[in-house]
Amino acid sequence: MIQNFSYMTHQVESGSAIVAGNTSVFSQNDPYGALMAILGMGIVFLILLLLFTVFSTTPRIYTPEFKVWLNSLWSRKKMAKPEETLEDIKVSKPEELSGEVNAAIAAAIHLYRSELHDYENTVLTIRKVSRTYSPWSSKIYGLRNIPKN
Amino acid sequence: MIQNFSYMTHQVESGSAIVAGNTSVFSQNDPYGALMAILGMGIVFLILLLLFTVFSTTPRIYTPEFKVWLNSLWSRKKMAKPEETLEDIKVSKPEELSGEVNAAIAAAIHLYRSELHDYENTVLTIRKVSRTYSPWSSKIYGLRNIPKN
Amino acid sequence: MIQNFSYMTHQVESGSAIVAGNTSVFSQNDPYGALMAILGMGIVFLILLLLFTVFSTTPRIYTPEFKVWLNSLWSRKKMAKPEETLEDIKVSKPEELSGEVNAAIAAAIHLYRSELHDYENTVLTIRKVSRTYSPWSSKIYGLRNIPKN
Amino acid sequence: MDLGTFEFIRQQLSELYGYTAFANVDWRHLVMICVGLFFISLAIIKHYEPLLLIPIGFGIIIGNIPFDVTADLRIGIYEEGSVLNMLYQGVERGFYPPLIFLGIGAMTDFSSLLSKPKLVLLGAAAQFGIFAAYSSSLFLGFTPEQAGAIAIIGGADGPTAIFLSSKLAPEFIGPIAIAAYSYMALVPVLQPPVMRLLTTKKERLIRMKPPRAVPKQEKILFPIIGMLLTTFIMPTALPLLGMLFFGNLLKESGVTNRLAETARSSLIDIVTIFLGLTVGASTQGDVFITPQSMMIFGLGAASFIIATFSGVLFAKIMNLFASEGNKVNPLIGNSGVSAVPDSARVSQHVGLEYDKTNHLLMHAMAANVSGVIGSAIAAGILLSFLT
Amino acid sequence: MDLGTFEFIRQQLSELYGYTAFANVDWRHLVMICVGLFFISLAIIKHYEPLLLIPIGFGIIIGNIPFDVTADLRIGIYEEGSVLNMLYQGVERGFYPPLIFLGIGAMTDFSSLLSKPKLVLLGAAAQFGIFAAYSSSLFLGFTPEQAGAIAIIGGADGPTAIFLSSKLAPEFIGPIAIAAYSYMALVPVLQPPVMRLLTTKKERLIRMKPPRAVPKQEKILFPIIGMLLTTFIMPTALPLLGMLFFGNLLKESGVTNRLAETARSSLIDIVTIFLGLTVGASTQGDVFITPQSMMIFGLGAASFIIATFSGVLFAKIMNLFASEGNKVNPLIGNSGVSAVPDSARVSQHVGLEYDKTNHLLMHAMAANVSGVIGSAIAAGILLSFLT
Amino acid sequence: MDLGTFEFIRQQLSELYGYTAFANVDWRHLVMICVGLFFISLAIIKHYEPLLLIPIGFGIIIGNIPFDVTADLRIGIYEEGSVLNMLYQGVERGFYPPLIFLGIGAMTDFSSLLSKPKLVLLGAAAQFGIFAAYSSSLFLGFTPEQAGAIAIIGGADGPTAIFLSSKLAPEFIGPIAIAAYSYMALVPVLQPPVMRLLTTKKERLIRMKPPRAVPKQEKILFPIIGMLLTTFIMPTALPLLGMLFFGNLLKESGVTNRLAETARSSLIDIVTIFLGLTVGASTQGDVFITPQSMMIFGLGAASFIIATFSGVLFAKIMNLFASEGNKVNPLIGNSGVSAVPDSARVSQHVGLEYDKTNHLLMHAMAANVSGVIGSAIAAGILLSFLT
Ligand code: NA
Ligand code: NA
Ligand code: NA
Repeated sequence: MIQNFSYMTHQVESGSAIVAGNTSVFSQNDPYGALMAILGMGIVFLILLLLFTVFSTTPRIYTPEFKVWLNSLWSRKKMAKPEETLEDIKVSKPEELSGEVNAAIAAAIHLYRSELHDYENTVLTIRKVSRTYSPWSSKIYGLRNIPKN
Repeated sequence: MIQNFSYMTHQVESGSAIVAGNTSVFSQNDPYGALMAILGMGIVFLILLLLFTVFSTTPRIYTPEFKVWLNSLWSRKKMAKPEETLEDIKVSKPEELSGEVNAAIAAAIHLYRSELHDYENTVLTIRKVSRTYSPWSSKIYGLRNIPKN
Repeated sequence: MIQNFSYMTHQVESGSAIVAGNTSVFSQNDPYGALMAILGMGIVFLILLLLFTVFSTTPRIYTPEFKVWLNSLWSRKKMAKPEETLEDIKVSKPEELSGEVNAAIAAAIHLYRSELHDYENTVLTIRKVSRTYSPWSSKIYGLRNIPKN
Repeated sequence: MDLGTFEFIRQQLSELYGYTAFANVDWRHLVMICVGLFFISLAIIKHYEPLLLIPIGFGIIIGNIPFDVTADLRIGIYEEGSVLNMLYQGVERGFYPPLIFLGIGAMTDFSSLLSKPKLVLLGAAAQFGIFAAYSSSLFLGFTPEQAGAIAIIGGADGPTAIFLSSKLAPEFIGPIAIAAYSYMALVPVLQPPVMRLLTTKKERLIRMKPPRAVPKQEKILFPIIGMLLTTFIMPTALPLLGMLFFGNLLKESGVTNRLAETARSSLIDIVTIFLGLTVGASTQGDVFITPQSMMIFGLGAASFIIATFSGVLFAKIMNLFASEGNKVNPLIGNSGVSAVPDSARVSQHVGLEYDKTNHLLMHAMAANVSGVIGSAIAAGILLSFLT
Repeated sequence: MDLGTFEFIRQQLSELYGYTAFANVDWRHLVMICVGLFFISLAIIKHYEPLLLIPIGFGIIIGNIPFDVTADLRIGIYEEGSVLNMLYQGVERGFYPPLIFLGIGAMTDFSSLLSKPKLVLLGAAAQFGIFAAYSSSLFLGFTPEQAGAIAIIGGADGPTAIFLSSKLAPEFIGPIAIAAYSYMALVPVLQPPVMRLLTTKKERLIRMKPPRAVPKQEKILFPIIGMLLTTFIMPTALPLLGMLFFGNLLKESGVTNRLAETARSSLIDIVTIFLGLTVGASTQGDVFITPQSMMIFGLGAASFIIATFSGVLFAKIMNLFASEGNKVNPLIGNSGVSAVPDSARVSQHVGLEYDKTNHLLMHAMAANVSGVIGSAIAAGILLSFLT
Repeated sequence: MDLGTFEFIRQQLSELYGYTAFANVDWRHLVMICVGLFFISLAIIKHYEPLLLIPIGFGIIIGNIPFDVTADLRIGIYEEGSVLNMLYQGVERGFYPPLIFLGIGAMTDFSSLLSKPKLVLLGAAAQFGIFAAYSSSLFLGFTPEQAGAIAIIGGADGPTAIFLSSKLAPEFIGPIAIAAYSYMALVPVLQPPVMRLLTTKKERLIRMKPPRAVPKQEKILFPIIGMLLTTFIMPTALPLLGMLFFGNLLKESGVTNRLAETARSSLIDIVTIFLGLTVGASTQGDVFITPQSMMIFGLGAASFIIATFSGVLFAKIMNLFASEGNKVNPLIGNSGVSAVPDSARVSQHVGLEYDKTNHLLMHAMAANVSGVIGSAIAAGILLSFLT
């Protein structure tokens, strides 16, 4: 059953020297792909283990004290951002409790919607208003939308 | 008045052999375009007559019985789609009656709008809400929007 | 300190003859860029002064009488556009008065928003409606959206 | 060389003047700029096809700002390396039109046609304008390929005209595109006289049965069957009709709304902006104002009027064979040309003039969308015969 | 030559017939058209990945309308100058996949992963399917490059598969892409039996702790650190992962919402339409229906099932080392493949079958988004080893 | 060759290591990655121009992931066939900037300028920074073309700078673009000190008359007349100003809202993403960190500050000739540079510091949009003189 389809390679472009070089090493030394499997899985695990390590330690750095310190640092730099602290406080408290319940509701809504979504149309509430002309009004819009230039 | 502008063809690319070949046949044998007109109109009518035939027979296949059968077939395959049958029932009944009236209303609205549409702005009702943070809430959004991967 | 980096020009394409020609004239005759500054600023000012001239005279042309005449001209051509005259009348009256106040409000809103805008989400009010089927209803939509072809 | 400062300034200013429009202007640039301004005015004041006429009109102005074509400034649409030239590739290589058709498919509701399939024949009849223009173009001395490209103006379909002329007669893309779009914009002016001329008062009052409701399943089947049927017979219609039906399936499948939405908004808008702008800019006065262009405009107008004629006449012929309740109001015959939805609107408007309660819009739309298919098929036929 | 009129008509008609599909059709075209219809039906009736299957399915139909390939009509996807060929460049030159990843990054919320980082390992385990398929492909006689391109089907990631095969084995882009997308669509069919086979009743009832709330700062740091960490070790993953993390930063930074919104709507939609259509159309029957294609489909299915196996098994292995309250429900192991969010939905559905109050969705999403990263890394590894 | 298994593994691992960033890293990569991180922090924490700094910052990171440039992996922005290289074409060939200008035109309201046309002169005065930088660059040994490209940084306009340097000095696109965008982001830091230095307390309290209402007709005429006027004199400004005025006509015509909407949302967003990413990635450390780059940054900063100077001073000069009620508050002079709307916001902020009820925003916007036009004209002049 072992045959070779490389004759089909009718449109491979460029870099073929390198391809051939390295590949022939592989075909002769790893005919069953075992080494590729070991090396490959090793590297995948290595990288994702690193990700795991980094992101399982970051939350430990983000202690409430650290967060307060960081926020104070930021607020000094910026003009004033009370929302941020508020949000963080909200975040660091009640989610453990309601998570399970939220999950249930969320999943239910999700499933319900995904089953229905093509029998309904999503309609934006559109309101027609007559143009109240002012040289100022349009400008704010203009300003707020300029992404930069 | 018969002159020839083909000397202007300054940038025609590729396939010129075929073009020349076939075209010269046409210029010598169909100098007035009459055959082109006959063949052309014939084919256009042929294709659109076929379309007409197919789509004037399909509704005859879609008898109420056939529809019910088809729906039952589908509902078995899918989990449950009561909306579909409902919709179809709605569809198969009252439209003949109200069509005329609807048409009048529709057309009136259409004309009214098309005359006015540049003196008004379409404004989307936009509501600012403060972010109620939850690790769950955003996810549903994320899930529902992933188009694939 | 005067050295020359032109050897770095490793990828300048095309038109190099012209570039070289004109440029060498410049490097020999305008080694300090003074002439470039004078000519350049002169042309910038010339063009923008022209813009200034044109657009400080146009409003004088747009006298109320001219506007009424122009509108009457247009209205005859088109079916009937009462909104336009209305709008223009609105425009030509009360803006001088309320401009200052509007500006204050506008600026305040603008600044308020620009400071807040990443702590809030803009949420469109979306309403799900069940499809009321009609061969007419969808058509209007279709019609109004066809940009042409 | 080292010059005196004043001599140098004088020389620079003179060279600069050589770059300005004033040194390069020509009456043809000014004529074309006026044409551009006229298109923009038509769009803003008369509301004729603004989505086309504004980009084309402004494109004409951009394309006719006179500049020194010998200075390799890479500004002009025909200079390689300029932005306009890059955007023009989509016109020259013919890939904007299929993208436009994708968007049209995603916004067109074919149920008017599905509910009265016999009206599809009006979309066939109106294509006669194309073949009449082909004959006339041959008579005026154009080659068959050029004649084919010019003839398609009678299809009243801008993207189709650009697509076909990019294949058959790229030297005439500019005038053909401008002619096609101009006449599409002039539908409300050109068609009503022809319609009134050919119809009797009694005919104009004919009331047609309201269309039946079309079930979702039929609307899904239409793009698939339509695709197979048309392209099996005429594969050269594939680039246009394949995209049209693909867009329509995205719309009707009910499960790919976000793709259909993008195809009929951002995608078609972006292509429309680029296509309009570069078609306009391709009319650089010095290469555009020629006797051939004038003939093309004349042939286009004739072709357009003949198309309206044959549509209305064919509706009257259909009535000869129809039973009493099934007559077709010939005022929808003009809608067989593929200027969607303008010609359908003309049917509705003219119909209402004679009977304030007789709404022809939906019936006209059936003929109108058939016209889109019919003109794309006609383009395929010309492509097959002439390549 | 001058022919008689009838002879001329006969000749033209015969030439025209030679252009039609009827003169060029072949059983393989018909088979592929049926496959296209089947894909469309799956999407509409069964709701399997419609955003992929509708464009691919209709693309298959478009690509298999038979035409005269010798006539230089510039219709076919492999003919230079055709619209399909222009749109196909994005597949052939591999720039659609990174743009898709940009959009995915802009719509993916990684906080499920951040809240339970250990689930990231499930995304690693499931990549074993890839390397198993590599071995099998070698065994069946494919070259190592071809084997690598085929193996990536097991990553369950359409764009990654297209990207890798465009680099390693462009001759197989068509079958590999079709296989990858088909199996992604069949996730709800292929995975549940494997999941039930490998798990005990008790395991299926394991409840996992709800995830913690992830502060905004961590979500912003993730794309930056993730980017540096993965691409420093495996720079060949840069085109895919660079774009994924870039998109995610646009989303999470909180100050570039309009860019993130465009990336995850218009931009990804346009690319999805073009990619699906041309991948479908690349299956022109005569070059597509070959023994190799069939083998590729077989290998793809095997690879996919092995990936599910190893994901579920690895979850069970993790439980051997986990304390009581920290066990992982092995029903989320299948989500290590990168079919987002389909395999996560399968975990949730199967989980609910056994306990109506046990919602696995969020935990499964953590494994699922890790799978996206894992399969892109695996693609980088194959690219490094095989070029 | 046939190797022992362990020797083979060792060899593969060593080759793999040779591919990683660790084997190819260089201090310049790390410096640039820190610069990228700094840009991202500025955007997120300080909110400076996030729509630019996030893409550019992440682009810098992507462009400085070290990889083996000899291995033909097609990853780097300067390697043909890589995704980054394909996206970079829009920068290198200069077609992103005109598309950005199209979008800006479609979102800019010129009525502030139309209501007080004399403020247009502030937009002229601020361009002096450009010509001062040209002199300085010549003095530091750059060629006139390079000097022209560097000088445009003083125009405070990213797209204009990229466009001009792609034409005059493509070897410096990277540093020029980075400098231009950095200083635009630093407008709130760089300008206020100069403004305070040059103005007296009394001047800062000057109140300006509220602008008059501008009728729709004038707003429609502006892009048309503006277009003809500017490009007739300076045709080389056509690619930028043509697009700017085209976008503005789409906005103001009132009949092409959908095209304007797309131009100022999807289209400009897509181009912004690609432009920012590739400009950032073009800063590959080994080709970017050079003495010339450092000089360019220095010249850019100087040019920027001089521009602010000349804008404010010119406002004071205008006041010498203005009657009492018509004085200009010199705090809007800084807005003559074309960083829209940042410098106008700076005027408003600084103005409010001295009088809480004196809103300068609208007046500053007039100068600001004139600056956009002014800097595009200056670019046209440099292009005319130096090619
Ligand atoms: Na058409
Ligand atoms: Na994936
Ligand atoms: Na600017």
